[in-house]
Amino acid sequence: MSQDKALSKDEMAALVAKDIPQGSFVNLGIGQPTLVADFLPEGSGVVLHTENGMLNMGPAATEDEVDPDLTNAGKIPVTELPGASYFHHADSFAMMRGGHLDVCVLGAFQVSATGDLANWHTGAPDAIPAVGGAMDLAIGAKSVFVMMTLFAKDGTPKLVPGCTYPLTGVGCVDRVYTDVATFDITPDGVVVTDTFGISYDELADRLEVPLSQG
Amino acid sequence: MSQDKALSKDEMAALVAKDIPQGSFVNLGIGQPTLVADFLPEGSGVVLHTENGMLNMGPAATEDEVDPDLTNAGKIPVTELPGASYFHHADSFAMMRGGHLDVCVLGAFQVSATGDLANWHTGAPDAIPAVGGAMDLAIGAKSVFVMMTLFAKDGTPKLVPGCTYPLTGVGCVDRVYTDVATFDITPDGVVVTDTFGISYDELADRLEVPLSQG
Amino acid sequence: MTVRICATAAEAVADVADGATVLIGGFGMAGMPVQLIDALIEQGASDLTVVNNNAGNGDAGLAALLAKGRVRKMICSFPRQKDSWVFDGLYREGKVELELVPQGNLAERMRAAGAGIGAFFCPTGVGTPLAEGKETREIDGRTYVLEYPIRGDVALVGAYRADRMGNVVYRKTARNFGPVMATAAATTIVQVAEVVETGELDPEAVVTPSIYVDRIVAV
Amino acid sequence: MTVRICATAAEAVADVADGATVLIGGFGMAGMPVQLIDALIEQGASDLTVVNNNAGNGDAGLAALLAKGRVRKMICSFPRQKDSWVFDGLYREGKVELELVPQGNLAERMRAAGAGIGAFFCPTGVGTPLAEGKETREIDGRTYVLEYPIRGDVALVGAYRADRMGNVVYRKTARNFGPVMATAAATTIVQVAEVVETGELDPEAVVTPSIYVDRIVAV
Repeated sequence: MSQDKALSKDEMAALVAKDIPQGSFVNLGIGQPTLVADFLPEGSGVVLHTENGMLNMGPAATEDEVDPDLTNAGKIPVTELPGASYFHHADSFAMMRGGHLDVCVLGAFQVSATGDLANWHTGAPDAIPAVGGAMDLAIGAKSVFVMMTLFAKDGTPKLVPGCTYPLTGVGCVDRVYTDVATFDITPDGVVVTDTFGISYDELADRLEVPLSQG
Repeated sequence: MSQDKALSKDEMAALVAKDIPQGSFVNLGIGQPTLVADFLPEGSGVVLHTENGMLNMGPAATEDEVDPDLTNAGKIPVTELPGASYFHHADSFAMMRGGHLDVCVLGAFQVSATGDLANWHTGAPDAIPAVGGAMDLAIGAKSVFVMMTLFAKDGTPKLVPGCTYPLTGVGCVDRVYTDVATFDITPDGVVVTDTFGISYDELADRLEVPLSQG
Repeated sequence: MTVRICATAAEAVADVADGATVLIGGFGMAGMPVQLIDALIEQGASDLTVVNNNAGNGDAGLAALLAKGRVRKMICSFPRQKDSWVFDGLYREGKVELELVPQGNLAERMRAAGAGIGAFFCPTGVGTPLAEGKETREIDGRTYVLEYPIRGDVALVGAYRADRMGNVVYRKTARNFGPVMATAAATTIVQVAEVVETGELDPEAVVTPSIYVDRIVAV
Repeated sequence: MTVRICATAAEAVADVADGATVLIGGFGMAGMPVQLIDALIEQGASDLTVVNNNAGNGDAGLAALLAKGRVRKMICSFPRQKDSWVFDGLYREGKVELELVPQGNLAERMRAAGAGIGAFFCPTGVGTPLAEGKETREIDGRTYVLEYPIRGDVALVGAYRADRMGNVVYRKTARNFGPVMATAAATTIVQVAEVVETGELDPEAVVTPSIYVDRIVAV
C-alpha cells in the first residue's frame, strides 16, 4: 500500500491490523497500539489479551457499560466479549512470558537495527521511572511489532544502530511500523518493506542503519 | 493417655487426631494416616487437603456417592464438603511447598533422631521406585507428624540414629506416633512424650537413639 | 487456621506492625482494598514497605497512606501516572524509596514466595537497567536473570465475595494481584462486598481457597 | 491460533510424531484422556516420552500404549501401583526408561515450561537420591535444588466441557494435571464430554483459557 504521503495514526493502525494473522492472540500496548483494535476486520477471530488478567477483551466501554472492575492495562473501562476469561496477574504474565501470545504491538522511543527496544524510560535524570508490563511483553510474544513515528520532532531517527535510551528488551522486535516506512528486523539486517511519501534513497540517507529493500 | 498396652491403629489415629489444632489445614498421607480423619471430633473445623487438587475433602464415598472424577491421593472415591475448592496440580503443590498446610501426617519406614524421614523406597535393588507426593509433603507442611509401628516385624527399631533407607526429606519430622510411644523431635534431641505398654527404660534400652523424658 | 470474620476494617488491620511489608492488591482502582487502606491509615503503622502495581492514584487510598508519610519504600511496576502526584512529590523530595520491578516479575516473585520457590531464572529484563547487578545464566541458548521471592507480612486484598470459611471470588479484572498476594503474605486480609454462607460458592470457581485467607471483612 | 474442533479423536492426534514428548493428563483414571490415548495407539507414533503422574493402570489407556512398546521413557512420580503390571514388566525387562520426579516437581516443572521460567530453585527432594547430581544452593538459610522445565510436543488432556473458542473447564479432582500440561505443550489436544456455544462458560470460572488449546474433540 505504498502511497505518496506519510501515514496518519489511523492508517498505521490499519496497516498493523492487516498484518495480524486470522485468529491470533494479541496484546496491544497502551497508547497508539490500542488503535489497532478498531481496524481488525469483522470475523478476524483475533483475541485480545490485556495483561491485567483477561482474554477476549472487547472495545472500550460506552457510558452505561462502564464497570470499575473491568479495565484494560491503561485502566480504561472496557467490555467483555463472549468467550472471555479472567485470570490473576501471575497467570496472565505466565501466558506472556511463556510465549503463548502470537503478536504484541508496542510503542517505542527507539528500536535498534538488531531489534533492541527502548520504550519505557527516556533516561532523563529527573524522570520517575515506570516500566509496567513493557519488559514482559517485549520478550514474551512470538512476534513483537512496534508502532512509532520514524523521526522525533527534532528530526532525529528512532530506528538507530544502537539504542541510547535505556533498553526494554534485547533483540526482541520483529517488525517496525512507522508513518513513512515499514521495516522487518531480520538476522540479516533491516529490510524496508514499504515506504510512504519518502523514497528508499532518502530513507537510507536519513537513517544511520544499513538497510536493504524487501 | 499412657496405658499399659500397645496402641491399636485406631488408637494411634485417635491420638494424632487429638493433637491436631482446631481449624488446621491438614494433609493425611495414603494408608494408615487416612484413618485419622475418622477420629477428628465434630466441629474440629479441620480442613483436609488432598494433593490431587482439593481442599475440604469429605469422607470416603459410599456406593451411590462414587464419582470417578472425585478421588483422594490414594485414588479412593471421596466426597466434597460445603466450602470445598478445586485447583490444579501446580497450585496444589504450591500450597504444600509454600508452607500453607498446618499439619501433614505420613507413614514411615524410618525416622532419624534429627527428623530425617524415609518412607518412599526400601532401596531393594529389584523394587520399582515410586515417590508420588511424599517428598513434597515432607518438606512442605508447618508440622510433619509420622505414624508408624516403632519396631519392624523382626524387632528392628524404626526410630534410628540415621536412616539406612533412601531419604524422603531431611530434618522434616516434628513428631512421631507409634504403637508403644510418642516422640517429639526437637533441636535438643528426641523427647519421649508418652509410652504405651513399655517402660521408658525398656524403650531407651531397645532404641539406639539418645532419648529424654518429656 | 480458621478465618476470622471481622466486624470492621479497623479490627482487621489492628495488628499491622511498624516496619511491615504490606502487599496491597489492585491495578489502579480495580481491586484496590480502599476500606482496608483507610483503616490502616487510621491505625497508624509506619515505616512500611508497600507492594502494589502502582504508587497511588489521586489523593485517596494508597496515595493517602503515602501522603501521611507512612511508607518508607514502594515496590511497584508503574509509579508514574497522570494522577500520581502524591508519590511523585515524595519521590522527588527523596522521602520515599522506590524498587521498580517489571509487572510480571512483581507477580511471579510473589507467586514464588507463596509457592515455596527459592528463586527462579526469568527472561524478563535481561540486558536492561532493571537487571543490572543481578545474576544471569544462559540456559538452552537463552539468557535469564535470577529473581527472588517477595514476601509480605500482611496482604490487603479487595475481592467480591467470600464464604464464611474464607473462600474468595473476584469480579472481572479486579482479580489481578489479589490471588497472588493472598498466597505470599503471613497474614492475608480480604475485604469483600458480601460474605455468603459456606457452600454458596461454586467449588470449581473458587479463586482463592480458604487456606490463604486469615481475615475477612465485608465493606 | 483458532482452536480446531475435531470430529474424531483420530483426527485430533493424526500428526503426533515418532519421538515426541507427550504430556498425558490424569491422576489414575480421573482426568485420563482415554479416547485420545486409544487414538494415539491406533495412530502408531512410537519412541515416545510420556509424562503422566502414573505409569498406566490395568490394561487400557496408558497401559495399552506401554504394552504396544510405543513408549521409550516414562517421566512420572508414581509408577508402582497395584494394577501397574504392564509398566512393571517392561521396566524389569529394561524395555522402558524411567525418570522419577516428585509429584509437585512434575507439576512445577511443566508450569515453568508454560510460564517461560528457565529453571527454579526448589526445596523438594533436597538430600534425597532424586536430587543426586543436581545443582543445589542455599538461599536464606535453606537448601534448594535447581529444577528445569519439562516441555511437551503434545499434551493430551481429559476435561469436562469446552466452548467453541477452546475455553475449558474440568470436573472436581479430574482437573489435576490438565491445566498445567495445557500450558506446557506446543500442541494441546483436549477431549471433553461436551462442546458448548461460545459464551456459555462463565468467564470467571474458565480454568484453561482458549489460548492454550489447539484442538478439541467431544467424546
